[in-house]
Amino acid sequence: MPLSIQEQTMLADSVGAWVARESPVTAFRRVRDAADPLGFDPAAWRSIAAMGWAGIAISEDQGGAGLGLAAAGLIVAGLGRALVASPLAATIAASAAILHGGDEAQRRLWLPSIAEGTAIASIACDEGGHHDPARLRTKAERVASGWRLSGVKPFVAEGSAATLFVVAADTGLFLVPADTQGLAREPRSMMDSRGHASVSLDVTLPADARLSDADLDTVLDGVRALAAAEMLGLADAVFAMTLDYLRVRVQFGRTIGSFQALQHRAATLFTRIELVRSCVAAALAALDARADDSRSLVSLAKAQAGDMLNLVTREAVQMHGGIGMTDEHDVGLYLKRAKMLEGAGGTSAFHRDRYARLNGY
Amino acid sequence: MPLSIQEQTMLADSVGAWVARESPVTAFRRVRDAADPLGFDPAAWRSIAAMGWAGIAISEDQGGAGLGLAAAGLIVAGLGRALVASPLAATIAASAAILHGGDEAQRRLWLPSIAEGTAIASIACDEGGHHDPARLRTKAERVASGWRLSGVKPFVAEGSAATLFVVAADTGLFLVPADTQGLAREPRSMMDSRGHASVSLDVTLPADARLSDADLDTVLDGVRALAAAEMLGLADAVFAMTLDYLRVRVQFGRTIGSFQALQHRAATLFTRIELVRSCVAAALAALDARADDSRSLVSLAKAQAGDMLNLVTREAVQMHGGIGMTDEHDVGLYLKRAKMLEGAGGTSAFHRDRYARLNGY
Amino acid sequence: MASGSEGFRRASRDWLGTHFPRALAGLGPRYMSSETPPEPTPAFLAWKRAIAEKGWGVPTWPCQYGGAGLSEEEAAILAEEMAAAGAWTPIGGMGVMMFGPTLLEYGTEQQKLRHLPGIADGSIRWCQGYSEPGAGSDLASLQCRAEDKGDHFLVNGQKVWTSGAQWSDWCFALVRTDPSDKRGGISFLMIDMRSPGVTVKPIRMISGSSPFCETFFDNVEVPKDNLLGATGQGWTIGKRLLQHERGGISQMSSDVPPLHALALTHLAISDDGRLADGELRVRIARCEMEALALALTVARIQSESEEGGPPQATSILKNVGAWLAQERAELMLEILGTRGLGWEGAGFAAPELEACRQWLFSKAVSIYGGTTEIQNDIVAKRMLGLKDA
Amino acid sequence: MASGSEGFRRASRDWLGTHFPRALAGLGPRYMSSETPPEPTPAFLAWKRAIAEKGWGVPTWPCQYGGAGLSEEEAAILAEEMAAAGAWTPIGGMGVMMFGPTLLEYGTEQQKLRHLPGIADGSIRWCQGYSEPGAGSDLASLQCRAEDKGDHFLVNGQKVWTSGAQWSDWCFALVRTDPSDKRGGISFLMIDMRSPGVTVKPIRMISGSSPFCETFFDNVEVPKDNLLGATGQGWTIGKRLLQHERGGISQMSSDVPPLHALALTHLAISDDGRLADGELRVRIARCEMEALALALTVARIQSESEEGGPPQATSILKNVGAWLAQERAELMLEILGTRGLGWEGAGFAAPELEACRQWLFSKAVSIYGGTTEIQNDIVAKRMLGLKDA
Repeated sequence: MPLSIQEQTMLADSVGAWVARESPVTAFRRVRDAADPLGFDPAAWRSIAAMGWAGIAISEDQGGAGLGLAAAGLIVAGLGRALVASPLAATIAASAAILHGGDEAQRRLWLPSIAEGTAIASIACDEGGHHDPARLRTKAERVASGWRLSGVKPFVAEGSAATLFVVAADTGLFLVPADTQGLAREPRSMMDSRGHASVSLDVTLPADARLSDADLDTVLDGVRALAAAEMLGLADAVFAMTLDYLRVRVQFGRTIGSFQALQHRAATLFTRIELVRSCVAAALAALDARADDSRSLVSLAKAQAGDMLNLVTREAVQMHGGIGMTDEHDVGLYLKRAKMLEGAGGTSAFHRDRYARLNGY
Repeated sequence: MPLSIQEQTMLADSVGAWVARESPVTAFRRVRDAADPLGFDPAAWRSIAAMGWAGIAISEDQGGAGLGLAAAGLIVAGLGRALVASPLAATIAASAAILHGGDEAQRRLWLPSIAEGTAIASIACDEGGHHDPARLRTKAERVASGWRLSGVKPFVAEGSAATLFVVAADTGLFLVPADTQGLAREPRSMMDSRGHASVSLDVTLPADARLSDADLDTVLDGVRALAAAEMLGLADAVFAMTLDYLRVRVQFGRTIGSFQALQHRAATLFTRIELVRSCVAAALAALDARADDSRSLVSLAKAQAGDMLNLVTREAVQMHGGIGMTDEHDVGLYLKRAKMLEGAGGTSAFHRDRYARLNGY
Repeated sequence: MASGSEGFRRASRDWLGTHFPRALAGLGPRYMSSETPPEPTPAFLAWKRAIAEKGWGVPTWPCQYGGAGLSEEEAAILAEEMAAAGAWTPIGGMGVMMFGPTLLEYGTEQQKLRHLPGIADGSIRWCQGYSEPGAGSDLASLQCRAEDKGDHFLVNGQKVWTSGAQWSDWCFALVRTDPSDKRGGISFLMIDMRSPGVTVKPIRMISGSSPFCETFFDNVEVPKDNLLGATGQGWTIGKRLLQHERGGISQMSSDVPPLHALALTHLAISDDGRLADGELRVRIARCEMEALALALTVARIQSESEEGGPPQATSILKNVGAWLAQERAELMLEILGTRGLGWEGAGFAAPELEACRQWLFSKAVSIYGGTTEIQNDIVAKRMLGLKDA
Repeated sequence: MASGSEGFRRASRDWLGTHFPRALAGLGPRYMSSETPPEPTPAFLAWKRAIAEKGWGVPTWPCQYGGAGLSEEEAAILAEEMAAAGAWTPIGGMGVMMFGPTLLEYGTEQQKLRHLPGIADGSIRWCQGYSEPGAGSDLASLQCRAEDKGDHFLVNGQKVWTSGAQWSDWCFALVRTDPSDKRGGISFLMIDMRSPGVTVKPIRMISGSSPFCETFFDNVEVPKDNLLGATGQGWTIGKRLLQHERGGISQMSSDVPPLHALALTHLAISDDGRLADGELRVRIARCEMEALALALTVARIQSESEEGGPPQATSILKNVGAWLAQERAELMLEILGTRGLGWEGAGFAAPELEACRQWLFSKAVSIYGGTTEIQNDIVAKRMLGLKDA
């Protein structure tokens, strides 16, 4: 049941209103300056959950809204516009993984508590510095009581806050509660000041911990498409901020937005953003519809979003000039989060390569 | 003995004066419209040879000027500025191959007649549509009387006019006079209206036809570096023509060169051209000096020249607008020759790949 | 999907199965966007007659004007079925893409009944009289005069880049009816190309063909009936027409075979099945991904404007479409290498020669229909609200 | 090469062998262009003293000002020998790169003797007082006032982006001595930062460090001796100084290890020895080739200006240098992946944290020293002769 354009607009508007009221960029600055390893404000997260957004993609029978990833993308983009620090994107992607690959018991065990915001979940996949799901070294072996998992995931998003990890190992995906004995985590301070952690695993899990029907690539495509949605939100905000500056900053006796070279570059940024808007919507809709071309479309969205946001944030800093290089100005905060998202779930180069392979060349 | 900057300027000036007097672009148009498979005006070629340019890179003891490829590059660039149709670049590259890889007898047999312009020479290497010297299918086999060569070179530059071919086969380079029995050629009408031909070989050659000391890559580097020099000449002319147009064409009540977006793009073109000027000079000097890094420098020059000229010619057409798309305007003639040179001796992609390999990655 | 539309899908498929000649499958680009189209065959002519009678060359136009009166949804189904069958419409050109939609919007009933059917059945060709030697990007400074002589206008002046003027029956032209008012002094005329005083001179292009002309008007009498809209409304109508042109350009490259298929047949392949040339592979992927992104954006903008969203994004789509057409032509030559640089005669296959001409012609795509620079100006000023000093 | 220069080469090598501490080999970038330089070690301080005594921090400056009076050829040999030994000069900064050469050109003998030796031995640090909040790219609209009070100027106003002002002893500043003449009313002052009325406020940058400050002048008295050139000559002198800055930026990245070496240690390699990521490999090649092209161009332009050729190409070199610095920083992060996104603390190696900070700081290179846009304006107008409307 895709949302109609009117419904999409209504949802986006309600997200915008919430952000303006509850969590503008100043809120992110407070979280950052507090330097709590959690990486977000628990009160904001409770408010997000109360809006029903944690369960947006969870089926109605498990306490969710059943609106799928397309609706989730609108929310994640809307929060991205103001750099809202929250574990929402990670949790939604994990919920989609359980919905997609879990059995009835697993769904019942986790999805209702995710939907009400009491469980925070995150997918732990990458191991080295690069996204390379085809070569995971985390081992999962059958043992008498179930499974034995060992490995290290050095940069897990929301790793400090998560109560549940969906762990990608060499032989499949596993549900690992954060309080499992043998799971250790240590916060990692990263450029975007969000709640990353290194998670090491040397754990024994029950036999039913495995997401038996999960396909790793499909699970990761949720992460990727939501990252692209957040990137779109960042781009919208940075571009609006830059246009505002172009309209008011005066040099040589005129607004700098009256210089044609900057006008044409602004037109290019607008073009790139509008193309990504279509790609993100198509990718999320394809995932919801389990369409044949969903992989191609997700790689399209992530690659285009990466190139676009790299350009938009760099041009934003350049057009702001020196002021854009200061910590006091918001544009640098977007630049940092953008770089983090550029690599999340694979860089643009990774996804161009994947797109070409999917299309046979 | 590299030329001093003053000597370089004098040589370039004398080439410029000759071109203005003997062979401006109108002369190329006459050659083109005559559609003679030869692809150049024999009178112009006699005049070029009389200037001593055919022997510019040939040692003085063989009747040349002994000034090396660096000086040759200045001449080739100067002729390129006015699209002078002549077999000069091909002949110089072939003369450098004989000088580099030939024995005393081979040099004596060919170089004096090349220097005086009575022999026209060309290197025949490529076979398919792509420059791929590592996988040549032209076969050279030892036979009792010497060598047996067989193969097809479908697009040989100056193939209709050449009296001597330097043929690259799987086991080396061979001197093949155009009147050798079993050599057949057929003109090919190509985009740049120059004298290309398909050359098929089923010939028997004497034992001394092989350039025993020649290294194919070194021989091809001469072709490549001279192509880059010609490309630089084309770029200089096209850019000058475009600047002139920007200064005089009026739209919206002002010269289009007063629009900042075009000004900045013109600045970029200027920058790209100046970088290539340095790369071409360095590559030719390194070949003359047989320097260790000559291969890297030649690939640098050819790759940068290719990207630069592609950009410069496209921007030139764009900035000229509709008039630049007409056959009547010269810019299209440069666009066509530029595309031909882009692939000659390997595209920019070929040379970036080669540069990376030479540098171990 | 409603069952009515399934019925329409089946009916379309059946009709195409009966009427579309198999021999023409996939030849759309060769016939319709080639620099050197083939001579019309009997099969081609029969197909053109059949589709014209059905009104499917302009499926959404009302039936009384030669269309089929289809809804957007039905037209989309028809397009899908035609694509699936390799079918394509032989009815195209400026009349269908640009002038027809404008006439539908601004014409009187009498004008529509007179001019649309000939466009719809492909029997009447139209050319565009906009640019002049001194008025290219700065179109509003056009000088071609139309004096009001009571029952007719007397037209004097010169147009340039009148595409296909040498084969056209009619010309839609912007003319100056008031020298004292730059934009408000422009009117939109329909001019019969057989009128006394019209002279056409083809312009040879760098690609060797002459798809454009210079057109001279020397005391040409144009009846008042042939004024579209009101006197002085030409600038508004003319700009609206350009939006149709830009929309058309952004969708141009959708019905061509993918580059990677060509690359796989022409180039070396690694052991793992990838194109061995890593740089070219990335460029092809970029180009194909950009094409898909553009197609998705065209679809999104169309659906948003149907639901009342922002409609005026044609400028950005035109620029992306132009980039794509040019990059695609560049990549064709990269893939073919020297084989794609042949001009004519022996030694080259027809598609190789065609690639070369297309590469040359593609350089015009960022110039005609308003240059890339003009589109960027429009976006910056109208959509982004950046003002000049 | 003359035998004299061979002698100089040997002598340089010997001297470096004796005085350059092996432990510092290759650490130049860490000490001199890092966002988080290490604390000076005893070896570092000894090396700085030794090279200062020799005058080789500024080898071509005359001996009486603390240089070594070397010819350009000798300085080139010295640079080669230093590179071969992994040696580098610990004497740098704005005094050496920008202000010193300007002072050599415009200063009185007394001014040179007073200020150059402290720059040459690295004991006196200078900062730049150019930009103001309302005068960035449009530098000539600066407002910081210097009133002529007979034996001194009274300076009032604010500067911004004064780099290292919090650690600097002196500031070279552009000030307004005549409000009625935009460019002709600007003068060039040397201001002692310990003067009463100078206040410095560091600006925190996105990279977390504070290499720049806001500097406030409140009734600061500057003796007339500290005017460089004549009153009103500041714009000319100030622009000349910027050329030195731009020249410096274009040569910045020459002493850093090649990207491909880093890539080979961090990334997957194919069976044929190439980097497996074909797209990244091409970007690295492009970046390294562009760096070589820039180095060749710097050398060519230098040799041409020595022989009387065109000297004013610093603007294009500055832009290429800025692109390179930024692309290199981007590629460092591509190579390191998530490991290059760490901010501080456990889990990251020092070079990884450094790469992240450098990436952020690199975004300033196309802004300071005149933005890329300003350089393009200069090229278009002064070198290409394109005029404004």
